[in-house]
Amino acid sequence: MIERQRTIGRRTTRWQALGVLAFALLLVASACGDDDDTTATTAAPATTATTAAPGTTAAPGTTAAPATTQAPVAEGTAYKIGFVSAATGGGSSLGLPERNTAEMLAAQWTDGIVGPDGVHHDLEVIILDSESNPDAGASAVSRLITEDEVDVLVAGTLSGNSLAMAPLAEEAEIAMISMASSRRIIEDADTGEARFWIFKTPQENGHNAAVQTDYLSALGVSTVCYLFENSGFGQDTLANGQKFFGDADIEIVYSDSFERGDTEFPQTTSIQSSGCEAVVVGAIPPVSALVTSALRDFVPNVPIVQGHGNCAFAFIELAPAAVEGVPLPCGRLMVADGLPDDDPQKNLLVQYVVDYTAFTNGEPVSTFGGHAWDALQWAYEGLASLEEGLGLDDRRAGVRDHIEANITNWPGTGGVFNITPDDHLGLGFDALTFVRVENGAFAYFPPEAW
Amino acid sequence: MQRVSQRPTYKTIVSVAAAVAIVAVILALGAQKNFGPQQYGQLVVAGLGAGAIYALIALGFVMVYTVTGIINFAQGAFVMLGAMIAATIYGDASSGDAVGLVIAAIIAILATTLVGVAVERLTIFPARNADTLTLIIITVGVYIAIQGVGLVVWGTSAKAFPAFTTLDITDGTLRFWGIVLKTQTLWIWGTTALVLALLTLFLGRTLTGKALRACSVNKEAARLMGISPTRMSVFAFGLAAGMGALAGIVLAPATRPIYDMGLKLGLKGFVAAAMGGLVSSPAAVVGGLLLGLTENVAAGVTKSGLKDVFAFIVLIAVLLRKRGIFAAGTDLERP
Amino acid sequence: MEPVITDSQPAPPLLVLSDLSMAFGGLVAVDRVTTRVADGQIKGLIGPNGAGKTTVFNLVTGIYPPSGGHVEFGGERLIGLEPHEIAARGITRTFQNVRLFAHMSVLENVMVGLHLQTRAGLLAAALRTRATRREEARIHADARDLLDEVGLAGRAGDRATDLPFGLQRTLEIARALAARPRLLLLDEPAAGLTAPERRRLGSLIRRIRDDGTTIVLVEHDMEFVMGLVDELLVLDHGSVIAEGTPAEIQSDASVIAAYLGAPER
Amino acid sequence: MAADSYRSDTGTTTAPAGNGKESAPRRATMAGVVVLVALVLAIGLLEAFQPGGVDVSSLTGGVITFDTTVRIGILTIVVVGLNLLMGYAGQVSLGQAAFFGLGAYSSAIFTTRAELVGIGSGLEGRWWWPWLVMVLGMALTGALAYAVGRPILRLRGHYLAMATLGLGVMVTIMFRENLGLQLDTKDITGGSDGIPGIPRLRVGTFEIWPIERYYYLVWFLAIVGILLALNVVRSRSGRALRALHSSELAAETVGVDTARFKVRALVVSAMYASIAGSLFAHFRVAVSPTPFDFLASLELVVMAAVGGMASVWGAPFGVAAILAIRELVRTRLDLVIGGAGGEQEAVAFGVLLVLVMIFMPEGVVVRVKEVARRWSR
Repeated sequence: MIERQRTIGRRTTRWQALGVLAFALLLVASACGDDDDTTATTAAPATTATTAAPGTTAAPGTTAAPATTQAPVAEGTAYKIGFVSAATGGGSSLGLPERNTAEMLAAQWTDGIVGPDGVHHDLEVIILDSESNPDAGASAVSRLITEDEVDVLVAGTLSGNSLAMAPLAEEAEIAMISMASSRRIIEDADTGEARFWIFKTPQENGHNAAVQTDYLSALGVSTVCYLFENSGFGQDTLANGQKFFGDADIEIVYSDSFERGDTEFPQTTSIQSSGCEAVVVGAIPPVSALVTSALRDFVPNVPIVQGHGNCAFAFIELAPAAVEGVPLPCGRLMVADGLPDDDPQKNLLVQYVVDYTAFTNGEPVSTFGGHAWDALQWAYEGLASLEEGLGLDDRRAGVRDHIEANITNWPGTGGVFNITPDDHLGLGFDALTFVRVENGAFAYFPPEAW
Repeated sequence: MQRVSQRPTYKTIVSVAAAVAIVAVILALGAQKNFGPQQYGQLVVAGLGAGAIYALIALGFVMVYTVTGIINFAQGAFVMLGAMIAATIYGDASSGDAVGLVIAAIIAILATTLVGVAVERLTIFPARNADTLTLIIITVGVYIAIQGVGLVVWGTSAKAFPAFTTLDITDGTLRFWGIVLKTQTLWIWGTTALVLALLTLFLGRTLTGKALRACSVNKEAARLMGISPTRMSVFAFGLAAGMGALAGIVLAPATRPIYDMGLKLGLKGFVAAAMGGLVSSPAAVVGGLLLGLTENVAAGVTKSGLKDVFAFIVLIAVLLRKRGIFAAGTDLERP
Repeated sequence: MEPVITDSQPAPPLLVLSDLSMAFGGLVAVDRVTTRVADGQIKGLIGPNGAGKTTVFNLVTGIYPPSGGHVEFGGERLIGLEPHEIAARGITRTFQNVRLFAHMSVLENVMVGLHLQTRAGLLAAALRTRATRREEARIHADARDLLDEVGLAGRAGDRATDLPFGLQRTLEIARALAARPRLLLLDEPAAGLTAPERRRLGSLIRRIRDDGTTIVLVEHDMEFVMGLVDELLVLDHGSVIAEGTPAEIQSDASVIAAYLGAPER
Repeated sequence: MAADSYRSDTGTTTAPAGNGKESAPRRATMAGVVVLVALVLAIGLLEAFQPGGVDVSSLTGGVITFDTTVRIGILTIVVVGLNLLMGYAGQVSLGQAAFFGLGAYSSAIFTTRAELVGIGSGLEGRWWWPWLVMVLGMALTGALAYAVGRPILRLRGHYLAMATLGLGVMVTIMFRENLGLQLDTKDITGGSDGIPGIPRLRVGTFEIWPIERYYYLVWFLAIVGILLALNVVRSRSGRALRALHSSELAAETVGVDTARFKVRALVVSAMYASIAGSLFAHFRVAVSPTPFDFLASLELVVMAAVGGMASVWGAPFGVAAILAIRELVRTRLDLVIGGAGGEQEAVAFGVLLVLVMIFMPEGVVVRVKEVARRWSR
């Protein structure tokens, strides 16, 4: 990330002093944590990657960035990408990999962008935290739009946050690419019209439910129980499950939620007494692993189908025995190595896994970081398409137009995207594929094997 | 203005009627879901399992509150620290190393105790003359800071921690009459009972324990008797932090520990302590069990998403009725 | 012992306690106390520590509901009323350990005492209507007058808790008086006062009575009480052991045995 | 609880009120109001015209954005109400964000899905409807506060804190759980994702947006709120509240119906929170449960405490201080601490909070007043 060079007013120096004081205390506090780390035998804490200045530890990006490093003809306006994810708070297990990805790409893009006219532009990625709070998130987006005057926004980890950010982007007429899953972010819920300025990259719960429906039909079940995490994501998986399962005459006879942090799952007693033939779960780790474990204990004979929120290694790591054999829809990112060589996504997926693990010193890849990667690449390509000499408003509009018109047949981590004016996601159901946990790893689980 | 009731028999009748009504509602709701005795048994067992965790955390709240009069919102952070430090030291959760587990647990408890002492010295002691609300806000700040440190050190991913019985992530289960019981729950129950017993012995029999109690009754009198309330405050914080860490460690196999686990657990522990009237350890344990039971039975027969609503309804009912299960109106302004 | 009514006219008593009892758990603090207080009287309530004197005040002012018996004030039964309702009927009091409104000024303390003399609602106050402003000005003036009367006018702006202890007691009386009570209950008003302060207090109490307010006071200081009251009620262990004029009490054998005989403090 | 933090700001400690100078505090108040109004106008004009490229953001080194000044205004309204309840009446509320949320959700529901709750959808297009809903929301929230207030406010100190905390959590759960209904039968609150598409406020065809216009609306209401609160504090009701804070018993015995006044304080504070919530809903044009949860309630208490609870003027200062610290650590921490990322923000915020409470336990305003008094001597 390019360091921000804004001059600091005299006022801020006093705050800085206070901040230094605060940091002194922080050091005292974190010293305890460090002591414990030294006695640790195996675990590799992520501190190095997150506290070190990005760019120094970064593995240089080689293939991923489409920038060509020619000698620049002239120096043009500096470009800015505004990035907001839920690095802290309830959505941090999604938002932190996203932020890591943004830092990684920012480090890869230090050379800037050369436009079609050969003019070179500096590129800055401004990364802010939404704290998983819609108010803080909207405020961050507003800051990026009005104070930092960014050209394009990649913002929103959680659907609720994205929904609060989107109106700001629309009013300011700037493209915003969300990393959250709800369809409502990109479409007007009543009319079904695409929202002009808003795009998103993650596969949807609709895709997830469609793929699950195929699998459940193949199993020949007609009644299922549905458990979902009590979050916007979980609630949306249920809503889609109801829609898609119903179309295939699969009835949800019992549904209930659970919460992140739950240790006991009284829902299993209702599953026992409801007599359903399979359980579908819509959640993300860590609780999704725990609920799988509980289901194994309490209703061992009912097959479990998990959802696409679990495409992260944490899902397996936290309950390896329980999740063994559990099938779930996933993007291809989690099974990159196992894909056939002619798969259009394979190369970039493998490269992303390598880059990400190197940049974060060995953190496992998750599908969420991939969503950020796709979104940032769109932003980058949009900026790269601009001619020099445009005003801010034109640049913003130019990026939007480019994304809408040119992201076709575009392989990303989430699938092969085909964005149209009516569909600001552009993924088909085939973006998700079925995988299964085998020997403690995700394995491709094609329909033939069902 | 709270008045002393004159008709205990009337109150008893109302309580019994309410209890009967609640049981009837539970049975009616359960009947809609075809619940049999097995299901109810399962809900109760699971409820007592979750409740024992709340109870263990509640004991930390009670310890600090009785001695210093502070509701220590940082208690949840101690729980998190205990679990995370132990998990980090132990490392690979499936290594099956019992000695390593004990060592990891001891180091985690000691480290967290030190953090508790440091918190008292650095934040509570300098503000010891401030009013209660200020002190509470300080503990909120401490919670936020410690959780932040947890985020910096451990990131957002959850840790795996071995169950004590199997020394593996996968816990053993016991089955009787169709009811499933995780073996870790036995550890949690055992630990809660043990901590309660040790605490009672400690407070009742040892000199330091008596000094702690003296502080809680009357600071001035304690000072006159040569007991330093500030020393006791440090002691209470350290002890509460250690107890919190222990709670975190025994529940770690049941919940995969994560940097922000403390908020919810702390809140629940606090509610449990509040149900018990904040000043009595046995009452806090009863409060915890009651809370867990309420949550699980309510979630079982209705929607899980509403379980906290029922938990807080019980809390408010308990507060309004008696201000704690055993305690009389300790906050009543006396003329 | 029959109460002696100082006036020859058989005026109806202002306050009547009938078989008033209060038990805390197993402890009987007040045991079937029956007495009457005539209009315009100063009545003393004495007895050793723990005799239940303050509890009687608490029962009369509605802080505790009694476990038995009743209180009649001006012909109306008070049991079941909230303390503020009892205050509105004309009984106010002071406390053994002074309970001023800390962090409010002396003047404001008295203005709270004038609460019952004012009507302004919340909305009217928020909007500062003309009526509110007029009312504020009026009670401001009234409070000042009252402070003048008790000799605190010079300290109206001071914080109540900054006053010396004696003046705090005076202020508490002024606050209680501001509600214009028919009956004023004073709980050990002379405790902790210096001799000159006691003298001033005595004359203040008489002046209040002369202005038409009946007074019941709990007091330990025999000298102070004997010179002040018209009538005395002696409690011991929650029960009435004697009642009569100071002269009668001083010669009462049971009182001497239970109370005066025992060295105080 | 908090009894010691109580300080009167009615001038009793600062003004020589002994000699018939009762108008002195009033004059100080008017001066305060004039200063605040001038400040608000100046900031608004600065943002509108940006003379020489200077705006709010550049003036504060990029820490405070104009968006933040609007949020300060909205939260100021909540905290003014909270100060009346906590600072003056002495009744702790750890669930105030729930009332804030009730206002926001009332506005969101009635302006976007009125037909779901049985009100003709024809109203939704009318410009005056959202304004009416604001008032309706206040009435609803106030009524709820009244209903819960009677039993709850019998509790004191920590017990009251716990009960209000519980109520707050329950209300937030109700938002998330669609008021206990199944989402697919009738989607009223939108679950965890909440309700998007809330309209901007309008007067006739004049839209109160862009943000500069909204800023003036918010601060106009905030100042009105402060003025009303100042009037209340200095009235019979205000004195009754402060009296019962000191001693409920003594207040009762001079005829103050303490139960009633406590409930009133709660209702008033809830109504303040509600109107602020409505403003929040029309500002963010989307609501979801998170900004109204337990942490939000806690943050409101922190804002009240940092500003100084027993001081109406503490509200804007407390809110501004906390939001400024948040924004500072969010955007500038990397300059203070090289390479710091989002995770350190939380630590820094926690530590700063502790430092503020240790060194300024009575709140910034009281502290500043004291310092000013010392200097003026």
